[in-house]
Amino acid sequence: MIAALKAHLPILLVAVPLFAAPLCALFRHPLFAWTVSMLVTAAAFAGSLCLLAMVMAGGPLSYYLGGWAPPWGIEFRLDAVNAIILVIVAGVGAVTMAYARASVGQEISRAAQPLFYTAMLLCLAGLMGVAATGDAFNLFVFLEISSLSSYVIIAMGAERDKRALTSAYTYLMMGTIGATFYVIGIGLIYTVTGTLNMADMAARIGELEQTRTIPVAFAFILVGLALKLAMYPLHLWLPNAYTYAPTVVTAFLAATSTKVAGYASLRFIYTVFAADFAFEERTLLFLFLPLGLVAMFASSAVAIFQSDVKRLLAYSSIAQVGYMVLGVSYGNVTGLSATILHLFNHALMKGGLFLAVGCVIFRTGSHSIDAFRGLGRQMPWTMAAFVIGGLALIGLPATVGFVSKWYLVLGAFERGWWPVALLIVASSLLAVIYIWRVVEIAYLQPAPAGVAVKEAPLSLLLPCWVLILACVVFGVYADPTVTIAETAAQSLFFDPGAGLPPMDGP
Amino acid sequence: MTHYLILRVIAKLMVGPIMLFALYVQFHGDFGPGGGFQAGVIFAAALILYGLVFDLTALRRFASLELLCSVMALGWLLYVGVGFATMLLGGRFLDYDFLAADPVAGQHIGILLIELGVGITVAATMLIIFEVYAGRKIATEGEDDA
Amino acid sequence: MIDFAQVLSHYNYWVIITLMMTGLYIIVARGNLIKKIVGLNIFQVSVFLFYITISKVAGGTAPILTGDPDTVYSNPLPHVLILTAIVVGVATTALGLALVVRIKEAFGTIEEDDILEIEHALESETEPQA
Amino acid sequence: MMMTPELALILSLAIPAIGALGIAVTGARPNLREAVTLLTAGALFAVVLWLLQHHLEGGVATLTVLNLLPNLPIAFTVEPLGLVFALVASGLWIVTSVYSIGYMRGNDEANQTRFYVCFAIALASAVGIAFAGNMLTLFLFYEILTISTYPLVAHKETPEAKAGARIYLGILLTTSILFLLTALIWTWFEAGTLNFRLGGILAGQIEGPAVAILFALYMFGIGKAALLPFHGWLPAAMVAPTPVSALLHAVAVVKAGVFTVLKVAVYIFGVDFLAESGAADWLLWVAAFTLIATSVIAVTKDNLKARLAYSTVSQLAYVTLGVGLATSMGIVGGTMQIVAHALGKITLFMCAGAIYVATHKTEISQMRGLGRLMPFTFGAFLLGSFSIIGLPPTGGAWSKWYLVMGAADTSQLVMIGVLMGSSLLAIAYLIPVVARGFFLPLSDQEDRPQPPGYEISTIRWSEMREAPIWCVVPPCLTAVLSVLVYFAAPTIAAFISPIVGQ
Repeated sequence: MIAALKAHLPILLVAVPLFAAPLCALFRHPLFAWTVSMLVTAAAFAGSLCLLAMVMAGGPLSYYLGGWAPPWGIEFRLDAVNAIILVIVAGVGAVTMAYARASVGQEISRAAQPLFYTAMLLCLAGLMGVAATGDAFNLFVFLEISSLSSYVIIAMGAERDKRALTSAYTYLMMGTIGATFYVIGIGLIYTVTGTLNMADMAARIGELEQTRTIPVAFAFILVGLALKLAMYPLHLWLPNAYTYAPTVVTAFLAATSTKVAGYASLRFIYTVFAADFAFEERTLLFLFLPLGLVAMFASSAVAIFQSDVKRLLAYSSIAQVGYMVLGVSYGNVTGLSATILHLFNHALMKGGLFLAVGCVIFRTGSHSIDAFRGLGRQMPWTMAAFVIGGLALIGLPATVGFVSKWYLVLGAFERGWWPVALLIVASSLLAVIYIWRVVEIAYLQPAPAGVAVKEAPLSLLLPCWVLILACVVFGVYADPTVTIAETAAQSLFFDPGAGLPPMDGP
Repeated sequence: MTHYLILRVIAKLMVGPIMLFALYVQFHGDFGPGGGFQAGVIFAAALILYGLVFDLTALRRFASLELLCSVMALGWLLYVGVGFATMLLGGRFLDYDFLAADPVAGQHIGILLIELGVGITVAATMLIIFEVYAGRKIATEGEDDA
Repeated sequence: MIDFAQVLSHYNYWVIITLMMTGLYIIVARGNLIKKIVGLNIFQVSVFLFYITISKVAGGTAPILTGDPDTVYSNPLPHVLILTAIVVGVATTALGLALVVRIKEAFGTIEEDDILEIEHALESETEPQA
Repeated sequence: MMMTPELALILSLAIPAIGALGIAVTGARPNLREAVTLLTAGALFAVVLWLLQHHLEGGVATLTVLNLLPNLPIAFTVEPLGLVFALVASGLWIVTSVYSIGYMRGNDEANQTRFYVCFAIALASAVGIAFAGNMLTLFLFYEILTISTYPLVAHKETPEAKAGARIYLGILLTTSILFLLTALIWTWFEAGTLNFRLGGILAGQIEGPAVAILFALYMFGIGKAALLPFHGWLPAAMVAPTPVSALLHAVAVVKAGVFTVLKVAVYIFGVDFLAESGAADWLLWVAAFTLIATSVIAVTKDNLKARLAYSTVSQLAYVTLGVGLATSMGIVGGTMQIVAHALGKITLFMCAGAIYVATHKTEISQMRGLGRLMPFTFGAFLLGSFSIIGLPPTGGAWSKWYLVMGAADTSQLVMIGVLMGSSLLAIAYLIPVVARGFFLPLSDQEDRPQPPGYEISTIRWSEMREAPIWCVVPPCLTAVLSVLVYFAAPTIAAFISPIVGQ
């Protein structure tokens, strides 16, 4: 039984949420829907950990659907990169789902709750699918599953603030344009290679580099994914979407959806188009490097002036995406490891921070920076979580942020880019400013008179602290995450795992 | 629309054949052009026509939103369920060969069930979209009256 | 010198490019939310056409087994893919329209400029009184 | 349970951490809370003493906890330099704890529990810095020290306190993240290790102007050493309650800074490598400039704590100057300065606090004649001043002696002049405080007709207005200690000589 489960693990991670989602819609009961979702996400998390262990121990895995072996059928191909992304998505999914019970109970009407969980599970399945699949078109389908459901769950914030509707609309417009760009790129590659399997594409593209089609396809795919990734300057949909979505959704999407899009870009940049593809090298140098740097500074600077904490964190997310883009632009293994590490680490800290803000919203009903006055004393645990998450964002030692920054700077040194190294550390000082604005207001300003705010309930604090503690644990003991990230970077860089024998059925 | 006798009569006559055609497209998808997506839309079109001519409330009498949602979920479950069934029978996800003793028969059964799931879901979804959009107007008018 | 024969023989690309640019232009230039969705649809349709035309094999027939080994078939795979993409497109359109309906109910308008004005008003309301 | 070196190292970090927890838990009952504070301080000092004894017996204490990054563990090692720093910090914590109890209660301050908790965490990180076995561990505790002292600086929660705390955090984080972290990663990139090793790890790994740049990154990155132009945080931190200024901004935090400077010079670069490469030459001049400039500023300050703060900046530059000399004498002098200045400056700060508690006066111009009302406080202040100036028989004399010797060794005659000049300036800014206290009439009695036979310079015991005894005994104690250091100096010099290869 266990062996059978293990053999089918790659597809189960996607299929189980996909199966559970209609159940939630069928039996329209909030508690039932939540229980199912909780069980499914917890199981998915366990499964993804198991998968990660399998990949780290035994190298890449391949699983194909139906009776069609790759490169014809849809293949799920897993190496360290996918596995770590799956862990992020499922882990954050499980934590936010635990948080959802109380938070969603307050923010979304009872009748809509089962449908909310349906959409949430669909989004999870979509994201897991994007991370797991080895088929370029299948990736598009999963991307759209996750995107469509995230438009829905963002729009559900309209019960509190009607601006959620317009932000979901904007996201829908830009997201669809991005997805369509991606499809164009895939179509172009298909015209010259005749395959949709990524590993197969990688093998065939080598000879075709000189044609004009391949660079064009590369550009289309990159722009499409960059839209989903909220890469500067294609980030315009993100701040509003994160600000007005329900808390759980913001935390979940901030920690996962941009990460998955980031993964997909990595997959295309390094696996499908090889790293020595000349056009790509130029793209990294002349596009990714400056854009990453601009994102780091411009978005952080904008974050400083926000009067809404959720929007502040949203802008900080764009800046953090800048770090990831920067890591990719080095074009070396250290930079790539830094990017993968930051994908993981940023999910932890941003998830934790948004959940902490969610606790404040739960008690005060507001995410304006004004609502934080005096909370240091009234909600000590929530604010302590916020401070630790903030320190991680700044990148102080003993937090995950430090680990990512270490490798990011190290990569810059390896590349010989001294000024870039200095710019990286300088940009994290901007994070000090925007985090400290909130900290000062929370701790050093008296609470508004006559308003008694209680500490958030345990069901909210616990999930929040799980992520925050993970920030510290993986900051103090970064050995495992760094090892995984380095393995992942190596496998992206040197060994795309071409010609991998498919996993046997039981 | 209650005054347009011709429309009502013709619509009544049309609904049946359209549904029949939908079923044909659905089950012929195995051998020729067709399949669940197309059949679902055609099937839904028949009912939407009925709803347009005979009023939304008439359509809702036998296809209420709640029912449609459940039907949609069931169609969806059928699809994913087949995938799980093949896995339980010893194959991979959606490997129809294992649905019957003979792989070719298995392929037949598999594609039939999958397309059925798709057809049901698509039909239900189209109807839901129609009813929700059309129903929105009724809801707002109702508010105005009150 | 432009080779007109070459240009004309790729007429399908010209159609696709025209459609694509028209769609993108509408999305960017129109303030009406419904019109934007129309633009998005035109944009997507151009991609559907792209897939469909690239899979056409000259002289090929519909990819249904005829039993004759010499039959030339068109490539069925892109058609299947684009069927999926069409479904995704329909879903996106439906969702987009649903959002527009809700926006109309919430804001009383579907003109982008008016909505932005209302949002700015909301923004300054919630601004901290420091 | 048998005491092992590993256990002692763990305890030295765990005791203040557990103490902080205990203080937080017992926060509702002040007496119990203060008892926990004192107990923690005492226990920590005992453990450090045990480690000292262990070290003197030739024992080696190292501890590797876990890998923060692959091949880069969090590690601790006991070595003479660290022991000196740990002893100073933990020993003076006891004194300061006693003092802060008097001060905080005497002033009826708010948020006392937070105060004591942060204090204990700050001490834990100071010990962590002292015993760090590699640069990464040191950096880790260095940053914890910054963060944990922020609430102490902002303690009063007034707009000035907030502004001061902002500058404090801003400068310390900016320098440490911008320069120190970069230097760390650069070192790791070049040397492949960050372990402290006698003779340095960089020798042969890096050459040319890069050495000087890297060294500059370190020196300016260690913002706590308050080298110009990154000294602004120290005066800004003076908005904190006086015990904080006394222990943290005269001892723990600033000494952590110069201690790190010494560590980097001795264990990362190596004194010989520094001397060979000439990378530290520029540092001499920066340190000398800091020394003189801040002394001059100190003379112009009327606020006593501000004057002491600038004096601290100037005195810290002595240590940096010692490093800049890149000789063994310089290093010994720097280490001696850490001890001597710690004792001297904590005395001065505690006196300033005692004056504030007793009379609520902060400006020097208001302190005329106070010496006769507070003879013990001003007496201690005088001894402390001697140590800062460098007059025998106080510890400060030795550190200046070694530094001048070091300057003479390297024929840096200008530096000898700088050291002398700065001592003269120290006289100019410290002695007037005492002189006014003893020899001028009380400011509020100036205009009053004096009774016949009234001698303004007489101490009138009947009118004594000393601060609470908890605030007076500690400075007297540290004043006495700074005299004792004068006699213990050769022992200390012998103790640290192994690390400088004498």
